[in-house]
Amino acid sequence: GGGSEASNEVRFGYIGDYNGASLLAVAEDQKLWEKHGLDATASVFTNGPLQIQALGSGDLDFGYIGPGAMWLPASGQAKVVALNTLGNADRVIAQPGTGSMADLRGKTVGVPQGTSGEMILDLALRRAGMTKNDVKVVPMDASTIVSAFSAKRIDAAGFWYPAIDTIRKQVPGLVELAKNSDFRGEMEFPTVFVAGNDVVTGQQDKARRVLAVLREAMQYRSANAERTVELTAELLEKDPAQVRADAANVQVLGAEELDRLTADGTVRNWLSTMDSYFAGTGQLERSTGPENYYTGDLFTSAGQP
Amino acid sequence: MAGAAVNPKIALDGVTKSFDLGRDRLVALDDVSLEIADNEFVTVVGPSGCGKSTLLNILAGLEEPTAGRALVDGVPVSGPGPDRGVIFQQYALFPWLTVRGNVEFGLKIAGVPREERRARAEHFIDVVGLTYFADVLPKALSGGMRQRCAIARAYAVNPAILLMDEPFGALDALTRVKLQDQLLSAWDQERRTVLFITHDVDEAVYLADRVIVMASRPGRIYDAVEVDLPHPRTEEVRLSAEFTALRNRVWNSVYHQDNDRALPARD
Amino acid sequence: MAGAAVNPKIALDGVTKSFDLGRDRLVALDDVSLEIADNEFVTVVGPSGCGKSTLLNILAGLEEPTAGRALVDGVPVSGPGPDRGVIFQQYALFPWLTVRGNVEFGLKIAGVPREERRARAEHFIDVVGLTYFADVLPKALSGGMRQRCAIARAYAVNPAILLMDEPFGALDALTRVKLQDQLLSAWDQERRTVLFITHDVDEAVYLADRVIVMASRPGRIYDAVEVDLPHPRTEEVRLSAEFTALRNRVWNSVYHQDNDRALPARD
Amino acid sequence: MAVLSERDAAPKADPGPAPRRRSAPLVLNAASILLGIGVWWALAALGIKIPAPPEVAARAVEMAGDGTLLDDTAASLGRVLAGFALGTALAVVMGFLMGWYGPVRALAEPWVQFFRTIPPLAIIPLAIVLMGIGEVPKIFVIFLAAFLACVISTLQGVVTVDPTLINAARVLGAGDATIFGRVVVPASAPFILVGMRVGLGSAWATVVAAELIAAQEGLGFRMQNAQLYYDLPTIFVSLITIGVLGLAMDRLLLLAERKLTGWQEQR
Amino acid sequence: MAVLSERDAAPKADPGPAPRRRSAPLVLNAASILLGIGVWWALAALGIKIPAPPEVAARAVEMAGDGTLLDDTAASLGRVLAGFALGTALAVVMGFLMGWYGPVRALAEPWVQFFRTIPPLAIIPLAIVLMGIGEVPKIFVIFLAAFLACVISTLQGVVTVDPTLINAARVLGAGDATIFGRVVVPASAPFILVGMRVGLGSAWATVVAAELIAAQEGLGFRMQNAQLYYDLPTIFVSLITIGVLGLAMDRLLLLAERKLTGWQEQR
Ligand SMILES: Nc1ncnc2c1ncn2[C@@H]1O[C@H](COP(=O)(O)OP(=O)(O)OP(=O)(O)O)[C@@H](O)[C@H]1O
Ligand SMILES: Nc1ncnc2c1ncn2[C@@H]1O[C@H](COP(=O)(O)OP(=O)(O)OP(=O)(O)O)[C@@H](O)[C@H]1O
Ligand SMILES: [Mg+2]
Ligand SMILES: [Mg+2]
Repeated sequence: GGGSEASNEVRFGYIGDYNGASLLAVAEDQKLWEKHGLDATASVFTNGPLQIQALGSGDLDFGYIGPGAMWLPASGQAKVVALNTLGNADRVIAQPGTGSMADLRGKTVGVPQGTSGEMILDLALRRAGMTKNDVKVVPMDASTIVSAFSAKRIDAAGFWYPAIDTIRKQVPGLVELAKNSDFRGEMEFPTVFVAGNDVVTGQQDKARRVLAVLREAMQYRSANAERTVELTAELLEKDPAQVRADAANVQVLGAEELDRLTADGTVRNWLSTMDSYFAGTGQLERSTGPENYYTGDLFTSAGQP
Repeated sequence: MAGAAVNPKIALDGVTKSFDLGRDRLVALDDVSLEIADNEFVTVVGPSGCGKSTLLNILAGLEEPTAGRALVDGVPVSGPGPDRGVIFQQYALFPWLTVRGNVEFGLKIAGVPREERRARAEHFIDVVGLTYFADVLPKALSGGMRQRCAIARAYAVNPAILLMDEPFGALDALTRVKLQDQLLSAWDQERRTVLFITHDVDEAVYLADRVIVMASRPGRIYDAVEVDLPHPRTEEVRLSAEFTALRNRVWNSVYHQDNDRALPARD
Repeated sequence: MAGAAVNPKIALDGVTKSFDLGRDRLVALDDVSLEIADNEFVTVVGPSGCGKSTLLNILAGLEEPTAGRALVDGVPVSGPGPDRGVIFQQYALFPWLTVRGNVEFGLKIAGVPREERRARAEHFIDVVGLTYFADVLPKALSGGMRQRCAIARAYAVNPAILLMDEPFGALDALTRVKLQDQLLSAWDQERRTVLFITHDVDEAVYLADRVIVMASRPGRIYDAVEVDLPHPRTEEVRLSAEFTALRNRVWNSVYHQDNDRALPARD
Repeated sequence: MAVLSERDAAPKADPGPAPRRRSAPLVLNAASILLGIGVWWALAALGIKIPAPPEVAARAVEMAGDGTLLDDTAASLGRVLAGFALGTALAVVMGFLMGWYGPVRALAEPWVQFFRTIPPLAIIPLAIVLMGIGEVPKIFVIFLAAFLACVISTLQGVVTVDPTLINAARVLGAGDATIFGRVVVPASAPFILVGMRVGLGSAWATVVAAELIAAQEGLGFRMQNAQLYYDLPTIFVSLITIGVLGLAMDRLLLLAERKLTGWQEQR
Repeated sequence: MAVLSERDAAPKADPGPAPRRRSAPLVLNAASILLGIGVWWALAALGIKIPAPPEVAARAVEMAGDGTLLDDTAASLGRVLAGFALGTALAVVMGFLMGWYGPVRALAEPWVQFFRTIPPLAIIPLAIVLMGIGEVPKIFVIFLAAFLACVISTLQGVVTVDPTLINAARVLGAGDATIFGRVVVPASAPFILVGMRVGLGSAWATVVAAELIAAQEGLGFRMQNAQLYYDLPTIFVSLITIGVLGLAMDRLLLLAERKLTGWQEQR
């Protein structure tokens, strides 16, 4: 792969859901790439770590990851060039009749390891004064959680929407014991755009133009929520209702808002909270520090003519 | 020991067998009828490809006639059984069993107890002269030794009917004579019914009560020669004038069919 | 056409071959020396398992002697080659090729052009009487027909040396006589060197310039009988007193070995 | 010079009809598939959370209508065909080299068996590093799966070829290349076909993993993508399409098998 | 009554030594493995992001020291052994039933080939619904992989058994069960062993998927777990352990093969 400083080509990776695809759908529709003299090709991926790998091997320039993969840029494997949304889709769910987190003591709890589902479970347990040792945690694949919970093979799970909707069809009485918004201020679940390390250092101008595209798309997304859902559904070839439900569990961020949050250090706080969380799980041995992997200034400067 | 017994042990009744050759159908046996009495020793000679093996396979229950019936003890043949021992033209030894294993195979199935099985196998391995090779796999045997192993295997189960397809074809003259005599003396004592295919006219006459001469195009019975030589057959019988006369009679029967066949055009 | 030619076409020089039987080693050939002149027709007879096929395989280059050397045209045999045509005891037809395909196989390898290949295959298929079955797979052939197909395959490549392992063993008397005569007349015209294994003493004498009698335990050459019958061999020769004398001479040679062998104790 | 030309000429042809092809297997195939769909429907009805057949059918119609299904199928089929063709072709050649040349086998076999135990998912990171995220690594992963599934079978096929057939080819003048093409490949066709069938299954089973590598379309990609929204009907449509395509290609292989191994005597 | 008892008795035994076993393959095996490690080291040194051998070795020592490696190995080995044993055993029986009874084949074959194309990952949700999250579904997934990989091969083996061997058993009185145990299984041993080797590979390759089902330990679990942390040395240790165990079990199968198919004439 390697960089293409001179050219205007941008290779963008994303995941096929509202978080991952909405800005690209807008940029496409509003011809923002052309406007900034860029020629973008977007490739869809099914997870974040694969994109980080493709960034590392030079096969991608930019990508999109969710909160569960944030430790990868934190360990220096890529740069976070922009925040995108704050996730609001994660839940701790339990079988009907469960009253509180404390009721889960000794019960079987399924969790897809290394995802935001595991993060919310950890937070909820900690808030209830428990640890993972107080329940029987079984690591599982996301699709197996759906089957296992629906078949009542597990008592609870750290999981997310829209997959929970599927389970609810089978287990209408399932209860939600915790959700992201319960931990506002304590911890956020940001989804972000990432870039290869040498893209940020070696191709600053191109990076700035890409960020300009994202900023304008953010503006449009904040202003035209419903239209964005439609555009996203079109790009993903999905039912708009599905995407709308997905979007309902997301708090979108605007460009100016982000500039502000970056300037006042909020973003850095969010990121270092995550760093320490990942340090606690053992995923992150040593963080390079948000100031080294989050290029907030570049994002802000991309908004200035 | 006439050809048409009242209660034949084996009977073929208008048996026809044809094979699909793609292009057209080949009639391997055309309306063959034959009766073999209990304890009769019948040999079959005939040109290569005239249907001898096919006839034997039908009696063994390994092939079904296209038309007609094959009867054993008056009952239609519906499949193979240990009452009819078969020695195949291609030996068909089990390559993963030693000579002993092959010979014991049928006895094991029959549930013969270990001791007796051993002894019986030993005996027949001895009869065919493979004692030294009892624990050797077929791949280490010569052609003639394989054939002898197949003979011992068939003898061991002591079947009421023996169907033998050129059983001595791969044996040298001396071994052959010895096994002929052994077969005859066993047959004298145990009174089996034997159908024996051979290419050796001398052998056919020497062993038989009756020699069936087959012809091909289509496969059919061309002639049947009663052999009223005395028993037991000895070297003396083999040198007798009667033997020579019968032998020539059979030879002519084979030659003759050829003569009346030199005429038709090639296809 | 004496046994010890000055420049023998084929020479075995103190060839020993032993096989590993697990328990112990079996000496299949023990210090066998033999010279065959160019254009000589040698037949080999001997009891089953005496090492005839092993000897042939060594000449064909398919087995290596444990000791001693095999030479063809004075050059040590290092592997098989199309100069030495082989007819195997077990036929070894390619089951996925038709009769024609089998016969053409060697010609294709030799790069014979299509037209000529066709014609030559056709000819030899005709010689062995399989014209009607030219397009049939081996599985649809009778035992004797398979053997004839193998004969045609070996003839077709027209090798300078023919190594034949009981090539007519599965054929009826008449077919056999015809193929014997055909082989002799081809040999007369084309002067091939032939090594021919058979169990039929009459056949051995009828065809040969020299009959090699082998003995077993261990496999070795027991006797060699020069056959100075006139050529071409005819039915008349077969009925001559000289023929009978030679035939008996060979017979006795086989019988005799057996007699001096009845003595040793069994193992 | 047709020594035996009239021997088997023009056997009487039988005008009777050839036996009809049995259509029973197809009927049973269909019955079996219907039964399977019935079980699926019952499972869905019993409250196991899988979509029922009509729901999946509706989604399939929808996906066929907007062209997704066709595009996905074309994309995956192309990858599978390329990977499968390359993988099995290399497997046949490697199988021959490994079976024929001891050192090649000694060098290659540990790695073949080592990589067989490694799930394709684990290969993907390395494939990306070495080959990027285009079509090449996708086809490579499928190729590897097909190759590894097929090579052991062809190796065994080569090792199991009857050595007398190889000898027969060698005495007709065949070199290693000819023996490979004209003897080993046809003789081990049953093994090669097992290898291809197993390889075909592996190739399809791996397409899902392969399309993790930044695929933009394809049945495996669609399946994973649908997992994001837990869109079970779409997952089922993709799975079933994969299964049906795999089945169809398998039937083609079976047809090829019937052509290629028809020479075998089978039950 | 030893007609020929002295015939082949006590061939002269050769006191010469049996040929030594060649140790060349083992040396080459080792060389090949060293070469592979060399390539790996070179790749790592060339800057491809994989850990170098010493790093992995250090991690292995660490994991061996704290007992993780042993526990993981024991857990995975148990699952693989159980799944593999059940899968191949059923495959042999099903292969026989499918090869022997046409309707069984017609009913089962579409599903076998259908499920072969479906990746094990897709089976897991259903396995959980039906079998929970204990050991049963894990073993089931492995069982299914081994079964599907093995059954086609044994089916082909059964179909390919030389029918004359089956006929030979039938005329000796064998019923279907005996034929299965004493003829079909040994005769198709080469195919069964291919099936088992392929099945073994599949079983190990599937252990990673199987241990997605709520495993608490096991090599596959450890690998996935390490993937979350991008802990490449641990991933490599798990992968290599899987590969080495697979290889060791494969060698055992090869030993078994040598015992079971030693009767074959092989190159
Ligand atoms: N399975 C088969 N398919 C087609 N044709 C066959 C089959 N088996 C035998 N035939 C044909 O039937 C005829 C008779 O065959 P059969 O084996 O009975 O001959 P045979 O008399 O035993 O000959 P031989 O003395 O050469 O063994 C032959 O022409 C042969 O080609
Ligand atoms: N591959 C082998 N392994 C072990 N022993 C063998 C092998 N091949 C042949 N023998 C033995 O060598 C001896 C000679 O065998 P060979 O096939 O040469 O005999 P033959 O003279 O051709 O006999 P026949 O007339 O029965 O064909 C036999 O005792 C046989 O058991
Ligand atoms: Mg026959
Ligand atoms: Mg021989």
